Amino acid sequence: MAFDIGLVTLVLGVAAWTIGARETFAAVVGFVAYGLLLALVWVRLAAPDVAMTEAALGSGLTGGLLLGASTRLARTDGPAAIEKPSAIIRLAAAVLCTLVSAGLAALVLLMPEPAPTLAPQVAANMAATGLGNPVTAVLMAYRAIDTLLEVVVLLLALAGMWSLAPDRLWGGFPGPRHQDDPDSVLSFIGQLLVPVGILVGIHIFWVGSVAPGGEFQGATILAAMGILAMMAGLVGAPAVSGRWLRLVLVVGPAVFFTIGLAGFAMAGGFLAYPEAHAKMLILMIEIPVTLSIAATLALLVAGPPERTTQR
Amino acid sequence: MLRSSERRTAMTDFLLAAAGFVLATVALGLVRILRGPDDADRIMAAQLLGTGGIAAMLLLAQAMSAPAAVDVALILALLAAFVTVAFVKRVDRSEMDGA
Amino acid sequence: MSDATLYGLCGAVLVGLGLFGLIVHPQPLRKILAFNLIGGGVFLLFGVVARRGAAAGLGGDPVPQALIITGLVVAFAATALAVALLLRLFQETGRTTLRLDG
Amino acid sequence: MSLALDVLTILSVSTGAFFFLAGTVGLLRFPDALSRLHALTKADNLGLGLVVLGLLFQVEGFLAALKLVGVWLLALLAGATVTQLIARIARMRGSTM
Amino acid sequence: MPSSATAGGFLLVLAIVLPVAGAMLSLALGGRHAERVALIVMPTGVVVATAIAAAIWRTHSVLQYFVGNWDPPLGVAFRADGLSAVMIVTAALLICGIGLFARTQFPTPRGVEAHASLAFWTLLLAIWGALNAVFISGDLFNLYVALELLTFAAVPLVSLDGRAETLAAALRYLVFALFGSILYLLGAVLLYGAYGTLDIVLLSDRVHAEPVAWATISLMTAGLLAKAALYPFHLWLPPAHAGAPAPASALLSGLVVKAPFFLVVRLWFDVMPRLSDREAAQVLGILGAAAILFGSVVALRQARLKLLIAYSTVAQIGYLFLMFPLAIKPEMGRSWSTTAWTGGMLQAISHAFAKAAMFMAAGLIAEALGHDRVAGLSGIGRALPITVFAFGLGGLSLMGLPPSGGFVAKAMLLTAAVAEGQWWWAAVVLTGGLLAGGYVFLVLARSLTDPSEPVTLLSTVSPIRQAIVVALALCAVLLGFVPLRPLELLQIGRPEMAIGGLK
Repeated sequence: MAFDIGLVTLVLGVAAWTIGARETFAAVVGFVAYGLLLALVWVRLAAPDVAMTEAALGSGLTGGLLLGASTRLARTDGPAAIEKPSAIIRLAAAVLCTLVSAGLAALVLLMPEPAPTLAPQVAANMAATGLGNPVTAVLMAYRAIDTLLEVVVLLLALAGMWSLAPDRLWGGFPGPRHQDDPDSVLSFIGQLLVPVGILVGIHIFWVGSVAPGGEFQGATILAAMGILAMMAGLVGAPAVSGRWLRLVLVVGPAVFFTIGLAGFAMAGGFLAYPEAHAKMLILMIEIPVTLSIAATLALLVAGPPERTTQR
Repeated sequence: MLRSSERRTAMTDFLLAAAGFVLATVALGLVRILRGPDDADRIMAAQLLGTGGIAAMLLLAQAMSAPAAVDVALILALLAAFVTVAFVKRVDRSEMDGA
Repeated sequence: MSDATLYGLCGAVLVGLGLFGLIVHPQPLRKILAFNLIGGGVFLLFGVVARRGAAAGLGGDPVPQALIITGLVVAFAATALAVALLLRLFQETGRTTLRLDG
Repeated sequence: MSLALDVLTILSVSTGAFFFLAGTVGLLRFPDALSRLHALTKADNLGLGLVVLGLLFQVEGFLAALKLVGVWLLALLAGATVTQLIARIARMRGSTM
Repeated sequence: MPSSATAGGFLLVLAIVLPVAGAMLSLALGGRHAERVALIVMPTGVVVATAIAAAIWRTHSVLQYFVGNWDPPLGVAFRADGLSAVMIVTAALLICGIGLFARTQFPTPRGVEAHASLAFWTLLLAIWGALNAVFISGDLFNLYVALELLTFAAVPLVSLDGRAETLAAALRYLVFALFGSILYLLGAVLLYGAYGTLDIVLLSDRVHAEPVAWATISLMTAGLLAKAALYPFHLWLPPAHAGAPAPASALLSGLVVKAPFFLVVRLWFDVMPRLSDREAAQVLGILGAAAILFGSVVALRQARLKLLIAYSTVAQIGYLFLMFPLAIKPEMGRSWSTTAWTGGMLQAISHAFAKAAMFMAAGLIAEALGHDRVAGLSGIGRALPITVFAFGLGGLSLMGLPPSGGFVAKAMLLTAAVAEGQWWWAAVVLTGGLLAGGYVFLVLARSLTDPSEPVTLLSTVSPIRQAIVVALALCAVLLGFVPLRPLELLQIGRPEMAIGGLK
């Protein structure tokens, strides 16, 4: 309990700082720390799958994305460029937000006892999915439609982001140019870290069917390694009009849709799996989906196309 | 002589306390990020926070007998490196702009 | 008070803090940060719901846990799209605030 | 036997935690960036290393131990990046630091 | 509500899978294929939509499908009642119209891939899939994912031309939409915490009047209102809808804002019918009234045609929310409540057609003139008579003049208001109609005046595109001629309302 109180204090402190910091950059650093602490909270709440997602995506990849953005916006960060709302508005906002927090806190204290839960139903139906990790069972079997739509959401966000590029840059390469100095520290670190990271990513994905982990966590790590390789100048960002790239992006949802529709024939329903082959079919979906998510996440961090030449 | 089960709880408490202590110290270091004065200090503080978080996560994994938390620590270590490189890029750029 | 309740209260405060940031910060990047902060609070509340639902030998109700993972991924996509829009706007105009008369 | 291991764990983890404290104090108190860097690397490498060492006495199984060491090595690598980077900044700025 | 999957439930799966898979395919194939994929998906989608409506009409019951054969609360259910069917058909028809209209605007040149056209066709299909998901999903979290899909597809449409103003408008739209989503999600979280399910039907049994339910409905409604741009959350709408290319504006104003409105209806009438009381509904009504008056007055003062139409959307969204204080009235007879409810939904549909037609007409005018200043419209009535005629037909529905769907809708709201003794809403409806008459007349009068110098058109306007605009405007008008019997379709699946109220 003492540990939890300490952790909560830290989380709140870092959150307050993220909101209150004068410089955007300091706020972003605060946000990364916030994600790190939340990962600890998730472990305390017996949700290691969420902890992994928070560490990889909520803190890591989002942190990298926001750091990049704050760098590019840094030159306008001067106080002159910003008009703050008046004291009255700030006070009103503070009162409103305190009320919201107080209301939510009251609702937390009023939560019913015993808490309603679907855990027994999840556990009772696990055998039909052939999986050992209940969270993966929810994501890939009971509520597979959420996951399918979510993969589509990611891709659509990417398509939307690409559409921001002006026409002359269309088909070009995303993100700023990174010099590839083969002797630099970065390049060395990249060469060392990227292979290790890819192995870790595959490991996290692979254990997901029986233990905490899974496609989103694994894919996020793979995406981070992809971005790292780009930042270190080891590989260039792919052109957004590349046929292969498009194929990689779409293969996941395509297989998901295909196996989902095949469920009509195999098990009498969309996204239904015959019990004997459930695990294999889920794996057949997960592998391409992980690939597609990894590519999509990496490109979401890289941004819209900004240049027409690789060099 | 403590009985085995009592010793386990004592060990759990110790590991939790150690995790809390490490977290609290490195969080203190965050003040450096606010004060600066330059990006080098900020990177150092962030780095310290990352390592401290990893240490706390490992201690938590043992204290709660949650082996999956070690995997979380592994992810944290990897992503800390990733974020650090993003930092490096930032500093690289502002250095070049300054020059 | 149980641990879960403690984290639930933390989530409630986080939502309020983030909401405050969303309202008072004029810069979009700070708004994006605040949005992510609220997201963290909301997911934390959901995590508390999951933790309270521990049963059948599971440490928490896996349904909310899975939904949190989905939510985190969606929030990331939202952040990435918002950042891209902001950077494009900055490229075009050189300004980073979002005035309503714009 | 396991009591001895527990004692080793406590010793090792406590020392590790102390190094974290030392690192933070150094970061906050030392006057110039280079000595702060020095404090940081010590805390980083040794603090986490000692914590990992202490935990090694507790874990069962070779793979679990390997993973712990792997985490430490990864963190070391990230630390090395930072050190290199800060050294580079120092080079660029000459003696102003 | 049936307790298991119904025959024909697979149609619901197709309604989502078809457009979404189409969007993926156009993204993958790229180039000229994007448009082709859309042109194949569009008629197929209309067939699916019609089949859904027919199945519901024939069996007079709700279509239901359990995805993966997992029953709620563990799994996700798709359900389509009469309301869903009407919305699905509306969406299908409008998207086809908009798609055909957009062919000349987003052509796909040989060889090089044009980013705007690839994005448009992909996003169009994605929006369609997201809308269908919103209309049929029976699970509040699944609906959250669908809403996000809708947002991510809709926002980039605003800034397809990449100008700074539209980028700013898109960013503001995104910020509002995300704010709305997070409030909605918070509500869903609290509901699950209290009742252990997110399924709409199961929730409607379990929810009862207690603090958590009150908090939830307030949070979710507030979030959805931000997305639906109801006054005072309307700030993002005019620049976004006016800045987008004409077909995109039609899509956004006609359909996209209807999705959050549809969910508010679901929430108040289906998820928590026991909770929605008249006092709370009055708040929605007051916001709606404010939107009508504010939006119309501001529209009157706009110098640019597209902004005028966008502010008119702000006003017309207000009408949708007038149905809440009129339809939620448990203590008195059901009949007037049904009238108000039907009127509100009919307003949603007829506005969708009318507004899409008006935005596209404005697009044609702007293309021909090179600008859309209201003051510079003189003589356009003679140069583009069909386009201006279509604009006028759409305006008829906005004003609520017969014969038009808007007339029937507003007449129903009016009748219910008078019959229930809530005459103040009737006054708002009438004032709004007058103001709408003002801004529509402003445009028509200007375009029918003789210009000081002859109008020179920058480009010829394709007769096919004009025909599409007229067809959509005629749909809005024809809704006024539909005998009321088919409107019973709207009532299928809501046992609490008597059909007798329609007269």
